[in-house]
Amino acid sequence: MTEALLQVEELVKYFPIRRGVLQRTVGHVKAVDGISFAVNQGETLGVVGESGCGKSTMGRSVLRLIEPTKGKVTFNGKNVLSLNKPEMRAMRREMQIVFQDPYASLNPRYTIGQTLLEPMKIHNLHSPGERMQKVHSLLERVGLASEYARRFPHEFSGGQRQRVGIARALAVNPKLVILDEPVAALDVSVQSQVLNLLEDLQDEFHLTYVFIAHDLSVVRHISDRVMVLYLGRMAEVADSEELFTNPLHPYTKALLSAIPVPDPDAKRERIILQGDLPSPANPPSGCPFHTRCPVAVDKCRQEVPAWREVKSSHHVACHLV
Amino acid sequence: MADVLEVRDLTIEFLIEERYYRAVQGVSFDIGEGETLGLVGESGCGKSVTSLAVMRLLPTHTKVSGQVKFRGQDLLKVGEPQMRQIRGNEISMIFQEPMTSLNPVHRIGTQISESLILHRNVSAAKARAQSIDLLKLVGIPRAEQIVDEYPHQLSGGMRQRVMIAMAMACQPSVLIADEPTTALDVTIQAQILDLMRHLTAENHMSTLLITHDLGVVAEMCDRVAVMYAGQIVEQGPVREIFRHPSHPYTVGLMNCIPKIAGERKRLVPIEGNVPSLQNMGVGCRFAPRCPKAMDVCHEEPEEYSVGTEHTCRCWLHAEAGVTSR
Amino acid sequence: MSLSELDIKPSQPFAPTPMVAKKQQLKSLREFPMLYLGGFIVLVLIVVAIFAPVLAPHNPDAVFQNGLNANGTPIAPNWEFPLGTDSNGRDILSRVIFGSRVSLTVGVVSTLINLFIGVVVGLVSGYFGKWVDTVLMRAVDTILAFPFLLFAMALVAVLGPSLWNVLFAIGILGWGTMARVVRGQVLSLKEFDYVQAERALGASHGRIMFRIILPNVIGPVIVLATLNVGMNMLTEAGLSFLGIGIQPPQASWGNMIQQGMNTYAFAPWTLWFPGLALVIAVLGFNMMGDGLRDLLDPHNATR
Amino acid sequence: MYAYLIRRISGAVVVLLGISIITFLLVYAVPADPARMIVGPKAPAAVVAAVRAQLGLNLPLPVQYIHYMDRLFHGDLGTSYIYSLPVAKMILQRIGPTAWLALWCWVAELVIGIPLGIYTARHARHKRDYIVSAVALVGISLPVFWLGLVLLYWFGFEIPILPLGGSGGIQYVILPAITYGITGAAYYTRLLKSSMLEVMGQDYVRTARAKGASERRVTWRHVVRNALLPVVTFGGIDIGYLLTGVVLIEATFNWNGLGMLAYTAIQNDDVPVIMGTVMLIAVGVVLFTLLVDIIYAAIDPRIRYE
Repeated sequence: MTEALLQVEELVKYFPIRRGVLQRTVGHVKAVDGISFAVNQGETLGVVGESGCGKSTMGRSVLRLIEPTKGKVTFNGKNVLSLNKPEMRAMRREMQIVFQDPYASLNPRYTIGQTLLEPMKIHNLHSPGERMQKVHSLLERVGLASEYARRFPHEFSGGQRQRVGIARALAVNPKLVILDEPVAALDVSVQSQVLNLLEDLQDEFHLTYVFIAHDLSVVRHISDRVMVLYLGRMAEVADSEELFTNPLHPYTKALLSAIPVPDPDAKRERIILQGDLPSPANPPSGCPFHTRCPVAVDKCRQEVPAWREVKSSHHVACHLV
Repeated sequence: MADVLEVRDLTIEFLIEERYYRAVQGVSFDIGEGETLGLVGESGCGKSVTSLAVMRLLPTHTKVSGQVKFRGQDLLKVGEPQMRQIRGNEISMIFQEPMTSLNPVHRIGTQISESLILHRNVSAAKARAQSIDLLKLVGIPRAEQIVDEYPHQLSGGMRQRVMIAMAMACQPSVLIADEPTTALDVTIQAQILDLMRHLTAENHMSTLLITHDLGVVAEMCDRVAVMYAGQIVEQGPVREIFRHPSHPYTVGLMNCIPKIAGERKRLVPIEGNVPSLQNMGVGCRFAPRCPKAMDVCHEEPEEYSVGTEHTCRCWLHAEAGVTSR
Repeated sequence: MSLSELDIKPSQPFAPTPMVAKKQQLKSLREFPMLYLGGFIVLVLIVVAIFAPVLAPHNPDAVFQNGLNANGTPIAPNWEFPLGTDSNGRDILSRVIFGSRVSLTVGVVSTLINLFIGVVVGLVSGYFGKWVDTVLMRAVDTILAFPFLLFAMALVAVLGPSLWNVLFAIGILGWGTMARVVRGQVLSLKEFDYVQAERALGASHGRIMFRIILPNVIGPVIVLATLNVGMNMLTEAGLSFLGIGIQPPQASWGNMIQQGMNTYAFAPWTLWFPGLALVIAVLGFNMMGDGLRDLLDPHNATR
Repeated sequence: MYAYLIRRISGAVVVLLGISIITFLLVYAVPADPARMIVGPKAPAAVVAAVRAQLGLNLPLPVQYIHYMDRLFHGDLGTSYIYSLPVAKMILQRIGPTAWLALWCWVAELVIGIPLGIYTARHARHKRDYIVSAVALVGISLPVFWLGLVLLYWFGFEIPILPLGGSGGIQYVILPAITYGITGAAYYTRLLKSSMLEVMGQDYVRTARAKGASERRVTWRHVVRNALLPVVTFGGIDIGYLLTGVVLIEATFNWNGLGMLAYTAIQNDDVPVIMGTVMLIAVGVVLFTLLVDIIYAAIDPRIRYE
């Protein structure tokens, strides 16, 4: 196994809650509360969880789009969080992001060409003469006609815009791409096109992906390994096949059983969790999942479960496993 | 099984920049007593518009033609006061966005009571008591307190329960649910779907469930109608559709969704994009994206029978003969 | 001045409708009659102001021997003095024509000052947030809490009444609304993923603020600025009406109305015409601003 | 909610401090020397110097500011150079008439503006809407002093049914109130219209219709109720604006109020009076904004239960 391209250790992001007269900090939204993982070169790590689990915050903290509260992010041997501004700017060539909303992620005043030239201008890549050629080849690579460079985002469908968003991320030849719900806003027929494109690009450019999504089927499809988050903490990490066939954490089990399956004859045991997701501003004591867990015992309310490797490369945080 | 709702040849045209565009064309379906019909399709296929047309909630300047028969009475022909007696009373509706579908300045109880006061002519006190019962019915804890709270104090899942309580208030015979779980998390979706399944079964309600999720259809529906670009392209009992999808679009849809179990395969996408309202083209609307397109597809196909109660709008099945509808 | 703020809701960024898409629609006079009518009035106003010496039949400051009746009252409109004369026996038409120069100069230049301060403060405040935002917004609250007209009066009184001081006073005091609107727009824009994408690419703050955010707030800013011109024209006229703005004999519509106040009982035209000129000019800018807003409103595009 | 209110109040205090500093500095912006103004132009330099010392004008600026604030808290706004009267007393006499006038001006705005706003919103994109909107635009473009004079000409002079200006009871209020109402109502009309149109597009309005509520019920119970929230905010801003603009109304109708007091003071370089009135009006604006925040908190449950 090669050395990890991205190594995240004990990443924490608390958003202060300010109240009262002087806007004193009275508490924290614990969006990300101690997440550690490593992604190897060429691998896809899927990150799943429901709203409020911190998956998006985590993605943006790794890139320092949000400044993390604590933790260590090592990329290609460099400590990302200790880089100064110019170093960080240079580092951004290596790590890119694709956003969820294809309507909000492109500047409406820029043509597609301008949007794609922007990364090259910022990092002073290629000679100005070559840049346009690069734009055309990027467009063609993501399945768009090169004459689209002169058009504006509003002339395109969601799927096409998402292709442009992907092209923008690739314009700087990154090693790592964080995909933040890249297909969630797309229709199913278009979603599959984009998923296939992402797979092809990964093979061609040896990309490493962190794929953030709430849709488990999509994550299963694209990921080599999957990490399940709940309220800013890790619940379970395992190889994709292992996680989906042999989930250990009660939350993972419930999550898997809750997905409606497109087969009217599928006979499944369904675990319906009671109650709502607790607020990350006031997470439960002990195991964060104990309030909804069907098998919780006293210990779960008091003690935070340790993060353990129960099988080879299958980690879980649960007292009962 | 008597049909509670019969929709015939429903056509809806929107006014955009001084021209009318057809958002829905020739849509026909029936929903029997206690039956759940799933209307599936991608965004812009006209499924939500269809449901709003049944409720007559489309904006003015929209042309609606065809028939929407509720227990034999054509809703497109009744007067507005009469229609108001039907809305929320005989036919009620829940929407996709629980966060914005409740009025932020009125208490939960007031909003549920509104239907009761409008249709059952009950006193405010009685309406409040019934609202509490309804909140309990949809599984809301602390109903006595929640009834006096405001929407922003509740989570999305709770708000959707309130919406369901509101829809159930007058024990309607038809429930229209427009993407009721799309905005919710998976585990909350499971709760809401479970609740809806129980309530409709217990009250013997007919349901029109609009969704883009084939998984939800498979779990909830008795029959399915697949919509593409304003038309129903395939319709039939849920098992038939999943076992023997006939329309290339339905087949395409089933192949392009990643599976949660079984072997991982490369997805087979449907190429191209959903046509926009302004350029629908002629003939079969799916033809430009269809892997099996033929010359004849330049002409408009009709709905052909491909099995028991199973119809398909595709030239591939033309030899089976036009359905009686 | 905070009134016009409500014309623009900061919660709704105008961003998603690019100007380019609109260019093809500019043809439709029927769809935006306000814009065209207002634009026409503004154009006429500019032409009148520039060519005032050519267009005016008389010297605006000349006191005519035959400009007063025998009993010393102003002369009613006639062929020689189309809009009559004032209490000094000067030609009202010529004075109205020359008055346009004052109104237009003060209206436009003071708005440019408002615009400059307001955009910079709003942009910096919204983009950097935190304590920068708190400090700047308290300053904006303070300036908006001040009785604008009284303060402008005091300032002009201190500096001495002249065209440039009036213009300066209005310009330096009236930027609060602009700053708030720009800040609101920036706050919502900066959460847009395309701004985040720019950060992810490693763009500098300056590049993001001026090349990405600024062009996207320009729409509402133009609308507000247009409406602001009309407002500032009204303020100038108000100051001149109170005798604190433009000083006679220089003609300003405001000081002409003040003069008319003393003569309207027997010579009402001395009141009508400068007032009408002012109303039409302000209306022109307001119509143009309204029209521009409709043009840039995303709701209109998707309708 | 208390935290929200305390935050608002503390914000207001900061603004008030800012206001006091700026008004304080105003003295130094005015070229007139206070000591010279008091003793008169002919007094010898030694007397002027003595008065300067007596007034504390030789002290460093921050110290003077502290003294100024101290006097302010004791209700001492200084003495008018011209009338040699306490400014506080002069202002106190004028507050009543100005408040009376401002109240009616505001009522006129609401009475004209709000019904028209509801009307245009309900008939949006119809001919009736266009006509009202056009009239509203003209209203906004009217200079208040000119309209006032025009109305005076017609209803005080040509058809003499109302007094030709001056301050006093209700008959004196009618014309100024109508004048202000016409020029200001349009803002309420436009705001309420756009706010109502926005609310009409909200999902919860569709929910109300789906419940079988009539158009009238939808409008009043669901739309107007929500659409009025921004109008309340504007009402507060507008009262501030009214207090500022009152000088023009007072000058036009020869109404003996605060505005006229400030106006004459500015013409006479009577700095303590200018400071006093500007200060008072600014405080009034801040207090009304605060009042609106409180009202807003009371009517919007999203803030009430924060």
